[in-house]
Amino acid sequence: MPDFARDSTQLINLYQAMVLTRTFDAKAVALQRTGRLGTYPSSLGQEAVAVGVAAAMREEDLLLPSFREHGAQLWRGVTLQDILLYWGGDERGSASSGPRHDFPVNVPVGSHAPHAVGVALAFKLRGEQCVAVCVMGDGATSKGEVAEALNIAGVWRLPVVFVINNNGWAISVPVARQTAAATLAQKAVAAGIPGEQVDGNDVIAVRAAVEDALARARAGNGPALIEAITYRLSDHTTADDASRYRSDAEVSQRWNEEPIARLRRYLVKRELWTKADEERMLTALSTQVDAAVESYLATAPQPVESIFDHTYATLPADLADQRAAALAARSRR
Amino acid sequence: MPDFARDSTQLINLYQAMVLTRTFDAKAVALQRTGRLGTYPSSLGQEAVAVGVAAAMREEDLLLPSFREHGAQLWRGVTLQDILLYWGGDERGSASSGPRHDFPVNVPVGSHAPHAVGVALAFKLRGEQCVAVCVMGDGATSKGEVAEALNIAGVWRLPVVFVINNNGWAISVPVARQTAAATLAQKAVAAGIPGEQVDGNDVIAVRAAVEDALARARAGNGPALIEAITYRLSDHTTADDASRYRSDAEVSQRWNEEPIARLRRYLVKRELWTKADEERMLTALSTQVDAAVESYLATAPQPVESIFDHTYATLPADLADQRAAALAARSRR
Amino acid sequence: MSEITLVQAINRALTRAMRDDPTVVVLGEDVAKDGGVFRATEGLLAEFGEGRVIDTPLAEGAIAGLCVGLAAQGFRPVAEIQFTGFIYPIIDQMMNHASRIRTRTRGRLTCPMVLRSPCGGGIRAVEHHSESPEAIFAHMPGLRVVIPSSPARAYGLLLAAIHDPDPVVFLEPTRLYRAIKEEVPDDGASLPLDRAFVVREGSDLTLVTWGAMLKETMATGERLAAGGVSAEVIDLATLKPLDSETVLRSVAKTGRCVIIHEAPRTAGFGAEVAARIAEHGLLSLLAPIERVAGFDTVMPLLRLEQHYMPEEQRILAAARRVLAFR
Amino acid sequence: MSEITLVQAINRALTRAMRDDPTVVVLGEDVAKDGGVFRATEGLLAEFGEGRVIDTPLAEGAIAGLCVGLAAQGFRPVAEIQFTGFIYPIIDQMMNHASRIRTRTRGRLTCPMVLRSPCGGGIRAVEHHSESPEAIFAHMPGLRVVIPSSPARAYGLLLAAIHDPDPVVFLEPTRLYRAIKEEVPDDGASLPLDRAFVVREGSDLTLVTWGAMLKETMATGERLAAGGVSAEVIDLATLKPLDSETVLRSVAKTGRCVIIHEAPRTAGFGAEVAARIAEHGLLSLLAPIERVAGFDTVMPLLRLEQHYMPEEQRILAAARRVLAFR
Ligand SMILES: Cc1ncc(C[n+]2csc(CCOP(=O)(O)OP(=O)(O)O)c2C)c(N)n1
Ligand SMILES: Cc1ncc(C[n+]2csc(CCOP(=O)(O)OP(=O)(O)O)c2C)c(N)n1
Ligand SMILES: [Mg+2]
Ligand SMILES: [Mg+2]
Repeated sequence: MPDFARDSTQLINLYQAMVLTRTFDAKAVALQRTGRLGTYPSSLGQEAVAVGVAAAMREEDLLLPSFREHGAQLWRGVTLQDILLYWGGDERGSASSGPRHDFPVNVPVGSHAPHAVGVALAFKLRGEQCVAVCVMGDGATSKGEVAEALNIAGVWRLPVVFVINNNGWAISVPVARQTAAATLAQKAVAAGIPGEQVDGNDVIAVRAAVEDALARARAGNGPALIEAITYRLSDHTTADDASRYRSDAEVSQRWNEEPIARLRRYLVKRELWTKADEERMLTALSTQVDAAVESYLATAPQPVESIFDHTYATLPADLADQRAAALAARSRR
Repeated sequence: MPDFARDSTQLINLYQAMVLTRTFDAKAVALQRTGRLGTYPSSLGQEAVAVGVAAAMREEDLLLPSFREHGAQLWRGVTLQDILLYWGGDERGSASSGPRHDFPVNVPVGSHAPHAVGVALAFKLRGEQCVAVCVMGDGATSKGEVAEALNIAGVWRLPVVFVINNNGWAISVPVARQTAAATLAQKAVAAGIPGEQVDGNDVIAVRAAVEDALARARAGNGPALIEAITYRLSDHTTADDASRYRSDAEVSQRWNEEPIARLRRYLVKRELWTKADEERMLTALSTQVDAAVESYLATAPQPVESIFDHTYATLPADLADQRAAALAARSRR
Repeated sequence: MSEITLVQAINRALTRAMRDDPTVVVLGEDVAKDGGVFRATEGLLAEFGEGRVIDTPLAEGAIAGLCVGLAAQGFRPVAEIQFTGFIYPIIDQMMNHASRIRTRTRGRLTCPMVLRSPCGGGIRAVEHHSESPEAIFAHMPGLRVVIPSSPARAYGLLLAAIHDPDPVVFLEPTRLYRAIKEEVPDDGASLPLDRAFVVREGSDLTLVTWGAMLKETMATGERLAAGGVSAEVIDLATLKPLDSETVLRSVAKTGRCVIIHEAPRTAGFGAEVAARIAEHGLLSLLAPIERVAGFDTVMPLLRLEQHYMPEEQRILAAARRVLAFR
Repeated sequence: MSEITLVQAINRALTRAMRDDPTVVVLGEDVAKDGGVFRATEGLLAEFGEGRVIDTPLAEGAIAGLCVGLAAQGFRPVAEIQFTGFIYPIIDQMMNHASRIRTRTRGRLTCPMVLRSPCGGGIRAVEHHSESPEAIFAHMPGLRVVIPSSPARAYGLLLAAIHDPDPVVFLEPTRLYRAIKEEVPDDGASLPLDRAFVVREGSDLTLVTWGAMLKETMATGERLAAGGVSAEVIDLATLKPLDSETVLRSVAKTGRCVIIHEAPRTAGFGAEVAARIAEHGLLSLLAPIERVAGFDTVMPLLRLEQHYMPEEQRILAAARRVLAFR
């Protein structure tokens, strides 16, 4: 058992972070259903991956999340409001509240893997003891740029850890139709780097595996690939209807393995957590999330000209003309 | 020992095909040096890969060569003239003389791997007992689309065999700087397909390995990856000067392992081949190559309007205007 | 016969093509069991089976590349790229292979493939889901580029694209997928791939557009009509090859032209239309050409996207400037 | 001080930038030990070592992608894509990431990277080695696109590109690599990234071009001068952002314009230049604009490539038509 798992405060922190993630996800889905948020990808059932990864990282490490790591972003200090802003269609959600060096949510599947290689190269060139952590889905392992990134990370022995959130599905495509590889961890073999599987519904196991990989990378021993096996209990996003392509029976079955109840059972069994604790926590989290929603909904919109504000460091002449025209049109209205 | 290797005629055929390839390569390089051919990639030292692969294939199988498989193209019936035409800058070199279904030379490294997947899917959908054979270099294994292609071939169990001509170098980059993978054969592991290494300087071994893989694929048992280990004895192309990045000592050392002398020693030892045979063959091949060169040099140029002839099945109106203008300009001159 | 939407028309054309020609196969991410994220391929798996309706792994570059192999073998693959934000990895295959294998082999191998992709903004989608990359494809020799903007044109043009012996990039404006309904007889009749459509006749001003912007452009035409101005509206529909004749004929009549598109202005396809007029229709022009286009900025996230896409106001203002010019 | 070629000027600018700024790193296929297939990076490894001059594995998409990561971390990567025929895999990274990470993060992360690539035909190269993809990049918001056509401009513009806080695609015409020599003082002075160059003053006709075609265009200018016609020649050099002012000022003076480029005509960057004139310079025009461009065909193999690239004859004929127009 890793040291941190002997520390009840740490276990409770992990637990609460997972529950916060789930509470937030549920709220976000509700906001989308009522037209107050854009399409949203819930991380229901996969909280242990996001939280476990983030908990293993240091502040100065760098996270490159895909679109389903709300739990990791939250752990690293991104505010609930910012996450809502982003999924609500406002660029300011990616502006600042987390570590300033972390990458924003990455939507084009797998395309952040080479970014992680570049970040890790920067760490190595500067001799910094930092690691880039890139999280992606099982579907991402089919993308060529992911293979390219793994390969380059390997040959340059870069401080980067790739974590695959294997939630069983890429929208409607199950892993068995995504690849003939028996495991996704073995994708690492092609790059000559270590690959391992971990139970992605066990936040302790995830954190421990990522900590080990980070320590190796930090010590100059190169990259690693970790496949965290979990399950997508929700639809792919709020725009998806998973009942079209998978059975309820499968999903119900997987509910038995979900990470939050599992850690709660463990905490309760070890007498670290009571019903009263649970209720207190749920109330607190719900208050926290509601407050965030309120401040999200109250956020003043970006002005139209903000479309232009960050296209270049300084606005080129012809773009300044377009900006002026947009402003003029707006004031005419 | 495979059956074909007990048959002296077959061994001699393989031998002669390799020598023809080398004779042709030398002539092509000479033509380039004297301005009568474009940049040319010699296959010096790697003849066993191209010839071994082609010899393992059936006519109805489909070859997707990279730019260094002259020996395979020749074996499959592409004429010397056509190869010269192509490298001399005339599209007609890819028009017809080989099997009509084979793919033309592929220059963008690795981009033909997905074509092979599509071809193999066509074979499978039609229930044909044919196999697509895609040959690429060691450098190609770093390209994402190759990983994508291997993966798809694996999950769909397609009749396709990927052969890596591992000649040690991708221009100036040695394999050790290309990947941390201990072998290129293990690139197959990521795709869940069989991968194996073979001595690429042993034409018998190459042919046998490819024959086995083809037989498996033909029987519906899916794809395979074969890494044939050989060495690029020449410069990368006539535009390259390999002495800038690798030592003469390394190259001299590798000359000891080259495939032609090796098979000749074997044939001589088994008393299947004499000095007189060798002389007769060299004279015949040299005559054959010279004749091809003559007919290549005598080929009437394509007219300017041929630039337009195959852009679409039928020329769109605006392109017809451009063609007319080009013709007019030409007749004015 | 009932009226159907654009996405239903796509589905109908796919079904028809697959029934008529056993070499037509449909493939892409989530096209089979899920029926496509916009349901364009719904029902195909049930009717045609796994051999002809194929869910692929998540690899756009390879999807395009394997179509080249399938097509060279005599199949007519119709692949879906889920959103145009993920279409960029196919450019290499389209440019270096699909569009030139015919030329490279002097016609020995050909590439009758269709690459469908939903395009454009306006549906409050996630980041990278609202792109308009038509100009990139229109620059590639050997390709055809088609964008339908009505159910009937979607049906007829998609059938034509599938029947065409050369590769076609077929972009479907998501904003129109369910915006309009019309009757679309399933008669298997295809529309020409080299003809623009005059969708509103007029004599005072030519409005040239394609794709989703047809909606705002038609609205502008109506608005102008209310003010007594007769605007001709052209839906280019087939960008490559471009039917410049129809555009030039209209401008010869009206002398005034506004070009409207959603993609970024600079080096957008509107530039090509303007250039053709400046080359071949200059003498007819009574006023400078105007382009009303997306800004040369990144497509904003959903809160501001409606300000990025040319609004009716912007089109109208441009039209009025061009009309007022003496 | 001796005269140097364009490729030597590139090398000199790289050396200078690396000496002045330790965050500049050079990477790409064969750039280190081999010094680049055109020798643009020769000598850099010896001077700056393996940490700053890096041979990459063969993976163009990842090369661009890792530059995004390096640049976000404060480095200034200068990557080489060996030939433009292999540049297409980077489009995804340039469009979805490099050009928009500043926008996406409201300026928190930026992308000061340069992507160099030799471009164009005319050197009897192998298939896929002679492409001119500038229009594709010029359509991408958030990018800069630069093409130098003289040693001095190559030096000054490359330095500017490296200093620029945003991503730059820097295309180098191979046909000019060793065609011209001039004195290029190694003064570390950069040239503006938003100014076109009037390389020949004239009053009767404006010839607008960029890259390798400047050679034939200047020759045409001389030829016309011999016949008493005074042609102004503009080297755009920075295509994005485009300095339309310089073009419009010239056309206002001459009233006649021919645009010359090597890339395929349709949706090429010449269309944008023509469109800007049709929008903002229409009244100055005394004759239709003409574009002289590569055909809308695949770039042929080397035997016919000289017929694909606009020959002086074709430019001259267009110039004469435009001049004769009344
Ligand atoms: C390159 C790319 N292609 C397609 C999509 C559309 N899409 C969004 S998520 C997704 C499936 C991703 O599956 P996986 O990688 O397993 O991540 P998960 O959604 O399961 O977290 C697809 C196809 C995309 N975002 N990017
Ligand atoms: C995609 C791509 N990038 C770069 C090049 C330029 N190039 C031509 S061959 C080559 C090296 C190829 O190495 P390898 O795959 O080992 O094949 P080999 O030349 O050794 O036969 C490179 C970089 C190319 N042709 N295609
Ligand atoms: Mg998944
Ligand atoms: Mg090699």
